[in-house]
Amino acid sequence: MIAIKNLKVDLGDFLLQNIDLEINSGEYFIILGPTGAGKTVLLEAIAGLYPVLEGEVWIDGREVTRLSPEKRRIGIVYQDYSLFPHLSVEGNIAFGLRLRKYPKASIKEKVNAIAEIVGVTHLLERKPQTLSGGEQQKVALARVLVTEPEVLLLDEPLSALDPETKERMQSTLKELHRRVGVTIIHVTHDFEEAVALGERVAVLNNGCIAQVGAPEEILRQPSSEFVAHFALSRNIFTGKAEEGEDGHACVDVGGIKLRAITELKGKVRLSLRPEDIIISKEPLHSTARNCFEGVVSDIAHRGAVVYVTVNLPPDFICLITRQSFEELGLREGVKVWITFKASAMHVF
Amino acid sequence: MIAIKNLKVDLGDFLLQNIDLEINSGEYFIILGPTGAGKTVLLEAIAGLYPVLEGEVWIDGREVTRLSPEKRRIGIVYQDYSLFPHLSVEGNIAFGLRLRKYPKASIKEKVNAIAEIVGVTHLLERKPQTLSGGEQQKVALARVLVTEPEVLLLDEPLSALDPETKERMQSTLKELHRRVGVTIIHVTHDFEEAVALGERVAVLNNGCIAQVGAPEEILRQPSSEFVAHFALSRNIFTGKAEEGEDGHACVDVGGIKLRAITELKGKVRLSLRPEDIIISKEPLHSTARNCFEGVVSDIAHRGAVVYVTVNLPPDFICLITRQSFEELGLREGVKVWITFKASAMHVF
Amino acid sequence: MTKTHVWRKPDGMSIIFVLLGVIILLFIFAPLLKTVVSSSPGVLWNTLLDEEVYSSILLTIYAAMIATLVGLFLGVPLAYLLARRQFWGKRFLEGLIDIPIVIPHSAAGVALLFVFGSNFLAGEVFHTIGISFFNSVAGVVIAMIFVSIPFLIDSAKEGFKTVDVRLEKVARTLGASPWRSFFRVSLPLAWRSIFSGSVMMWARGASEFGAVLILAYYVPFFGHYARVAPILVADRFASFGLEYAQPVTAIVILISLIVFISLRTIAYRGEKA
Amino acid sequence: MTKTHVWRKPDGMSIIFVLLGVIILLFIFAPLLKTVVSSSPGVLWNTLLDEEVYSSILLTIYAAMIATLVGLFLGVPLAYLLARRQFWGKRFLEGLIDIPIVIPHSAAGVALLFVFGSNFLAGEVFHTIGISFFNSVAGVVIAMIFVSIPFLIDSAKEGFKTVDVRLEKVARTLGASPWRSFFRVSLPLAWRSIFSGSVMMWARGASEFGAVLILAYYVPFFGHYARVAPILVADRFASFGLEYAQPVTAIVILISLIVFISLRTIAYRGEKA
Repeated sequence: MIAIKNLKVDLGDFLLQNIDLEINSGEYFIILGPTGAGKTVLLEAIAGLYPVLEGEVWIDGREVTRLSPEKRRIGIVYQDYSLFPHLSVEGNIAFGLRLRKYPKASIKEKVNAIAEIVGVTHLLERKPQTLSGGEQQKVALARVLVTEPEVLLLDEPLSALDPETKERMQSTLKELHRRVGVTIIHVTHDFEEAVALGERVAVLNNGCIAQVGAPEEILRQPSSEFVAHFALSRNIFTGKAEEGEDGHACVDVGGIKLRAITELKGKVRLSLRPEDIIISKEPLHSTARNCFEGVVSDIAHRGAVVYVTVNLPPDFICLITRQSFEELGLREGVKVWITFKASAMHVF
Repeated sequence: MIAIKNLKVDLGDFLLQNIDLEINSGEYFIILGPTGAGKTVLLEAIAGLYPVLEGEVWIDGREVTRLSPEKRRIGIVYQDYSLFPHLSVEGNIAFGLRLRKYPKASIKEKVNAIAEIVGVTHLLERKPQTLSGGEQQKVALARVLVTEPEVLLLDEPLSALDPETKERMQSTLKELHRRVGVTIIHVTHDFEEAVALGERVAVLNNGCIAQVGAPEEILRQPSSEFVAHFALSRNIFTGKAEEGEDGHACVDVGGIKLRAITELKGKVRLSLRPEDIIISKEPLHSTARNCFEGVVSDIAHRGAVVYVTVNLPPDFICLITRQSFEELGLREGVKVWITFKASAMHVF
Repeated sequence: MTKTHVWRKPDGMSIIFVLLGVIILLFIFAPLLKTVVSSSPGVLWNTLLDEEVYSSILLTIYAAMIATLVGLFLGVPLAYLLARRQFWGKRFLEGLIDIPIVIPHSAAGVALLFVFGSNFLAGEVFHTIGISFFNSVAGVVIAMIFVSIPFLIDSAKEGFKTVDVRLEKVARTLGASPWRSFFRVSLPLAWRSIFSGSVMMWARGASEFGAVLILAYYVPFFGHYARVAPILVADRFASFGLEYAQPVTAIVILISLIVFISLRTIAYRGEKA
Repeated sequence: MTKTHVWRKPDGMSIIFVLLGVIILLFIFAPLLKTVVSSSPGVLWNTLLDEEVYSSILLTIYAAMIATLVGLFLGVPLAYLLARRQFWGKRFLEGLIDIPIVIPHSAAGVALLFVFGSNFLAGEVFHTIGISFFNSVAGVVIAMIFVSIPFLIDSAKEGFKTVDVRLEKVARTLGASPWRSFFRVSLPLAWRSIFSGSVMMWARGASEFGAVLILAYYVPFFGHYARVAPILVADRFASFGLEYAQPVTAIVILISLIVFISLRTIAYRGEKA
């Protein structure tokens, strides 16, 4: 377990302070906050790379606040991957092992094993500059994982990737976390990323922790306007995926079964953007595969658009235009049908 | 009129060649192409800032190929705006006039007039570094417009702006073009931007012009795979907007009337993303305000999804999942209903 | 509130690096400081009033200033070309410009005499218009330019490189001729580097000993004969020994430091670190 | 295919700038070239065989090399600190490091003698361990270090600045001590700048005249007495005049150029322009 107690760090312009966090062993923990909130500095303070003003950092019951970084067994992967440009991929991955003076054969074996796991075996002879962003990312992960750290810090690891690679790397990270079982602290400014990966999320704002909790908790019970701003625009559900009819997936989210497009089985989460939901008075028969009856439970006006919460249960937050809203004559307690395409849902 | 005849420019790695373009006086002309296609260099060659290997540039009947840039009456606005950091906003705008040794009073008057037009009157005393991206953009426009160029070259003018500012600056550009009547050559890699602003578009690929024509032409009759790649994913229509019932807008696109959300009147264009259209066998009654019957005229399989073209007329390109496609039993000639939300359409 | 970092034992490398750094700084400044403080202010003042000393200092300041002005006129355009144009052999040319720094200064003096001596080509040309370089202020200036112009060219070049070439292009399309674009955009935006290069050039020129010794040891200057300060120091040392050379050395070091530090401060004033 | 740009009249500014650039290049190279080609290869060869000349050249090369090695040991750590640490007065300190360039070299020699002379503090300390700086190779080395170390420190500092500090941080978390991180990451990545700074330091040291003249005019060197090359040139000129000083000047310039250019070429080999 990692415990951060009352940490205070000088960011130049402002202070990161009153940071109290407990992160369980093997947890995938997300630190979520806007750019410039001091997320990277917080990571570096945990790793011992940035001086702290006050407070303590504990790992598995030993205090490491005064320990130098090379003795903490904490790995870090920066946003730009920071591969050593003067070494080959193999040299990068073996860096930590060579420092520890492992026998040559053992280094070779370990490097090959980890390269296999992250899928960079074919790149070992290359120089980092010749790799794509996704490949560099994987090499950076291999380089740190081969040293078997107790904690892995990821600094916006996906933000420099194009959308497609990003999605693939999300799966890679999830898979790695499952296989290696290392504790991960992952910093991001992207709520969707936080929800897709994090078991728990800490929201950081203005140098302070605004809220800590499971993604759904952050979403359903935001503790402040700031957190709500990050969370409001998303429908997120936890459910159980199984084979549906016709080979497509079916996700049970407690009461209703959603038709979705996914290869995943078992416990999954899915998200749905409010603007992708159509509200009608009658059920629709269409290419949209999901159509359910529910009760309007909340209405929030936002200028030209209206957020309508429809309870089936669970709650679905829908975004419609004011014109549609008026035409449908919606008010709380009214029964409506909601419709959305299977492809509009993101399952993870 | 600007005529570019058989222009050839050395880009270091490759050549920009066989460039033949005729751009009418007062036209808003777009040069569209991927990053690194040599778009900026083409602009600089037109302005006389980059040496050409072969070919000619004509403006209003005089050949300017050998003329130095200050004698061409061609203004340029770069992507990063390139304001003079050692001068105030006022000094930046007055730069060209001071070079021409206009009387002080006349300079003041002209600067104020153009500042009024682009809306930077309140910024005149500021230094460029203190301005936001959108403000810098406007100052750069004012600086070049005050010298009354015959041609205005815009180098990716919107790509450095956040989405909101981008939309506002699009309107500003359109408005300026209408008011000032200058010929504009605008370079971009964004098809949506090209469609929103351009009267005609030239698609540039690999140093050659792939196609020249009105945006709809590029869209409906792409001359090559490359052009189709840029254009395929969009439904774009030209129509006439008028007040509809209940205060919402109604756009006549030749045969059918679409319900849309817009303040614009008269001739407009609108775009609609294929994935925002639902296909069904029966009409849907829902919050989606547009529902029309049509005939499937084309089917294109793309892995897990299918592009279905539905002709009402006009043609609508819809994106549905393979499962939906199979469930609906679609084939060419089948009658279907298409449904999309008023808010899904972008009117411009 | 005072910020107190959580205490961590400074690592061995930092300690050793700081120690080595202190050694090198002591090595540079202990001699200068010791020389300056070894004479009482009174002695220094009397030394300064010695006509040989003050005319020597005036000659040095004056000649280095002329050298810097010539350097600005000739060197800044070259710096601009090097910053803006790409051509074959440019990297080699840039290396060549540093050569005056690494040529032994006495050899440079001899080489200059070979061209500017009154019975050689360039010397004769100038001789017909009444300028002689051997044992004259012009000779001092020529020697100073030779050894110090690389500092100005390098610094001005770096300055011009930081000026976005698009600013010049925009100026051109707004109606500026190449000259106007240079004087209204490039020069004002690069002035800080040019100025700080000029300071280096001036200071380096004023410090020159070897090349001046060969070319213009003793020169007529405003009705008297004078030597540049570095030569005066060496002469006093050679003729009268360390003790007697000390006050004039102290004065020369002090003046170098004062002028150099104040001009550098002006050059960087208002710049964010 | 030969590329032929559409012809446009070159603008007046370019023409004038190129002319001014050519003037300055001629001014720098005409003297060097003229000196070098004025003697026949035979005369140069015979001059080189003159024992006084070759021992002088060997002394110069040797002493400058020792100076550079000392500079690497003492200066590179300081350069690293300046590149990595922020502290109050850093800008001022960086300015101070350039001071040896602008102090008159003869004054620097006198100042050094004031500390390292055998009857002064540091001199006495070293004297007890058998090292004397007055008229000794050690004195030559000390003088060379003083005037040339700023070149190495500045260049190494710029080199370390281009090494992303995150690479060092990553190395630390991978288990490297500060030393290991320095030697395995920072140093290999900055070596090009350090090497080219060393070349400048070596060449500048070898060219030093004034400070060496004061401190170590004539030194015992491998059983003979020798002067550094810049002093030899000046002495021959002073004793025998221009004609007689020419061959040795030519040799010294040639050797400076050859060593400097070849080392620079090594430093930049394989680097993209």
